Amino acid sequence: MHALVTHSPILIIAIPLLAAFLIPLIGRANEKARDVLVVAALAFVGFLVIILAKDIYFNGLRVYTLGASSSILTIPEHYMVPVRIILEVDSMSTFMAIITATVSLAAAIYSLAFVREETGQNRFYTLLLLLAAGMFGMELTGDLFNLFVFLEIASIAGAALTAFRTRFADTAEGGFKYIVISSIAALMILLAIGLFYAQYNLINIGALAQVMQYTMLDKIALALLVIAFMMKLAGVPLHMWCPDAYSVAPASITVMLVAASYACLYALFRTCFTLYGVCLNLVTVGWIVIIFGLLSMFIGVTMAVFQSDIKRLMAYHCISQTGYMLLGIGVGLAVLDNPEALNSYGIAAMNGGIFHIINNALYKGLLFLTAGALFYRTGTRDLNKMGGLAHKMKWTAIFYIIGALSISGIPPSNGFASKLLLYESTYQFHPVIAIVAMITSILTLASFTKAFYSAFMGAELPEYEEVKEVPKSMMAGMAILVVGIIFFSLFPGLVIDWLAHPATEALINQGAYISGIMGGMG
Amino acid sequence: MEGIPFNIPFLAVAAMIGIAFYIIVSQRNLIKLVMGLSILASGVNLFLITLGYREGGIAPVYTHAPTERMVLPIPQALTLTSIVIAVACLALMLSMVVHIYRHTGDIDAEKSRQMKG
Amino acid sequence: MRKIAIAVSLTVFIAFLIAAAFLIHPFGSPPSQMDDYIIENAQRETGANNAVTAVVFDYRGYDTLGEATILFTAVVGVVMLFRKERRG
Amino acid sequence: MMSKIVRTMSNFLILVVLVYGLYIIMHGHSTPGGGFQGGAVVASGVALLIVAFGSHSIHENLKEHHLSILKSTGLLIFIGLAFGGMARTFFYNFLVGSPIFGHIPPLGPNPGEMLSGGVIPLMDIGVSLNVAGGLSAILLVMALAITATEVEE
Repeated sequence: MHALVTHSPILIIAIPLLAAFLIPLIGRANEKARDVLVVAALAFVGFLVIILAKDIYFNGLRVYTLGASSSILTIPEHYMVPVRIILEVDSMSTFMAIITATVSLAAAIYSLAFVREETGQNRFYTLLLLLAAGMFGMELTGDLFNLFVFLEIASIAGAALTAFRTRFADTAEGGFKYIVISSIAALMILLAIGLFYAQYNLINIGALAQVMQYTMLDKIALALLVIAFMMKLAGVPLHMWCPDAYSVAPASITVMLVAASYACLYALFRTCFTLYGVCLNLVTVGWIVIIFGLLSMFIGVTMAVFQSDIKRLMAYHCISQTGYMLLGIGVGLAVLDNPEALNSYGIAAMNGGIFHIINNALYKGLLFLTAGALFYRTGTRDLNKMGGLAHKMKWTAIFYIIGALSISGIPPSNGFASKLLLYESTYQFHPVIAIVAMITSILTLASFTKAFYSAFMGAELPEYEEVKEVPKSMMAGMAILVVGIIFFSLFPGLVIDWLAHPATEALINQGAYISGIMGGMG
Repeated sequence: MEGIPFNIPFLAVAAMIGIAFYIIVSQRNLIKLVMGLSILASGVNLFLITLGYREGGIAPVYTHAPTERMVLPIPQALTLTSIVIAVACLALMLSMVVHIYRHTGDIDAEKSRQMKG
Repeated sequence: MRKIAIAVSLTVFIAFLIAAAFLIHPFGSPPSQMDDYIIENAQRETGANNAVTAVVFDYRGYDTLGEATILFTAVVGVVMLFRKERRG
Repeated sequence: MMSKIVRTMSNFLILVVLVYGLYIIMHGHSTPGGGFQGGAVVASGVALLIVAFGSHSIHENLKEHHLSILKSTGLLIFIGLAFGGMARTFFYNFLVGSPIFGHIPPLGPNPGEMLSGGVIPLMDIGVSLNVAGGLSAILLVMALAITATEVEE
């Protein structure tokens, strides 16, 4: 057990990779065995994530030096800088890994029925596992170049999966946009890594944070990193690819792409808080993040109101919900060097923002999966062509209602818990922010109510006479996320204490991250 | 580089990346867009490899090495990785362009809806 | 309007790139604390004469696994895109 | 398909290309080169064949799933070697000092030895299988795509 915990950071990444390499061999022989392998690998990874998270909650952060004679030997003996690649896992990383594990397990189970009629399933599952491995790799690594490599794995797998159903005209377009944006973002990150390497001859995040001078070159690198991650997570001026890619991807993949964009959000937080930390001009950078957040929130939701394609509508909501997270974190960043403000509302804002990530991954994932269920039975994404489906697809309708209530922040739901935290804390920082956030929330409710009426209510259409409930495995995929939402709605305090708050502490505590790598010298 | 007032190799990198970004934002032809991305990747690779150069150094291989002064090995490894990544991206992008062409009969970004890189 | 915005941001971006080219260390004399360790110890620790290969497969072997995986991903993706799809 | 001269010459040249590729793969740890470079050279041999004989006649003998097995096997060798060091850490070079490839050459400039480098030469082989199979698959599939032929599952 102890050895399992010690090696769990790398096993979480290596097991999906190993399974992905095995699938082309196993899938040719036996399709059942392949399905079992996919689900078993992801379930085992989920188990590892939980024991790792538990260990880190009680014992503090963990390092894993790859290829060294001992996993805690971050720096070679008699030397002063790390040479090997180091995985560094703290509560923020495990928080993100929990999201990825849940979402990919739900997506894999949902896919079992969802893509059963398609060809190329072996490759579909290979890429799904690689996408999951890419996200885990991004979240657990402590090395900038390694972050870039795993970002590319996630991007390429995501783009290929977006274009999975090649018979439709617009899938290749969506995938092309996704890969172009991802490549530009990745190359900008690589350029920033080069700038760091030129000055400090280091690529390790903790070691770089220790010697960070915040020179002109560092500022250019910061701008490159922030723009690149904003591109990947579809912050507003750079969001045009997002609805196109999300709407054409198979529903289970859209859910994974949402999780992948949160992995980039995590990378952005890591950059701002851990890599630069207090040497930034905090107020300026904080306000830039807040303004990005406000723009994303407002423009995302206003665009969503006019959509008639159900997945495009949800994609725009995705942009708008990302705004809330940026908001919470931006407020925290702006007051990072002001202990009084940080304690009175900064930490609360960050808790809200981080709690919102996991809430959003759950309910946004659920909503995309219900949209996929509608598409699976009706063959269309156009809301105007649907109607009266509530009787035929009872469970899907119930799941949709749960997701919609949660995303709009109606009181007992988990969405309400995180939004309330955000409203209260951002109001103390600047009232306008809280007001915009509330307006966005109301518009979200309006838009989802409209979508509900056009899809599920109204007269039953003759062409959907034959429609029935979706297969069991799709129901099971959605049920995993529903259970998560209900649990989070019932015990929001517990989730904040056990997940969100430790993650916030981990982000704020730059010194702990540095000394995890550099030992006593941090 | 005594005698040269500024870093010509790094300026070449800046020029390559600038040209690449110009191509990416100005061209409508998808193949040209992909070419722009390829130039961008080459520019970044050139940047990484120039970072590791040490005046008068040889390749860091000890087999039959004449001197002890070697250039830095890590940027070469990083460049190798990023070249392979660029190739992989290129292959996938081109196959998507082929699909777009099959469906729309055109590789112009303006004509196939609102394509923008 | 949009063209002007693009032109301005492109100009600013290139200006920063050129500024970076002047600010960076002189070509040919990089800082080298991490690389010196590898040049000195690669032979002893890995037994490989080629320090670059030692970095690729030993010190940063995990990156190489990622890189091989990326190639694998792209190939699987390309082959998947050109597969035979059942119509209808 | 190209003329008879080209086909005859490429039948001969493919051997040279393959031998050169194998040389680069097997000497990656002591001279410049390695799995990626050697794999790319081998894949260029496949490109030569595709150009000379046409993609269809190559596809009759070299199916996509052969290449798929090749690249999966290569990656499994690679990740298996990485798992092999798991007694200490993932990617620990567990063969240094052992009888297999474990010889450590004299420090400083030396003529180079074949059986040195620990897991590095073996990893080179794994990666080269992946790269050769992968790049050949891309070339073959894209060459077939030009003639609008789709790949069987």
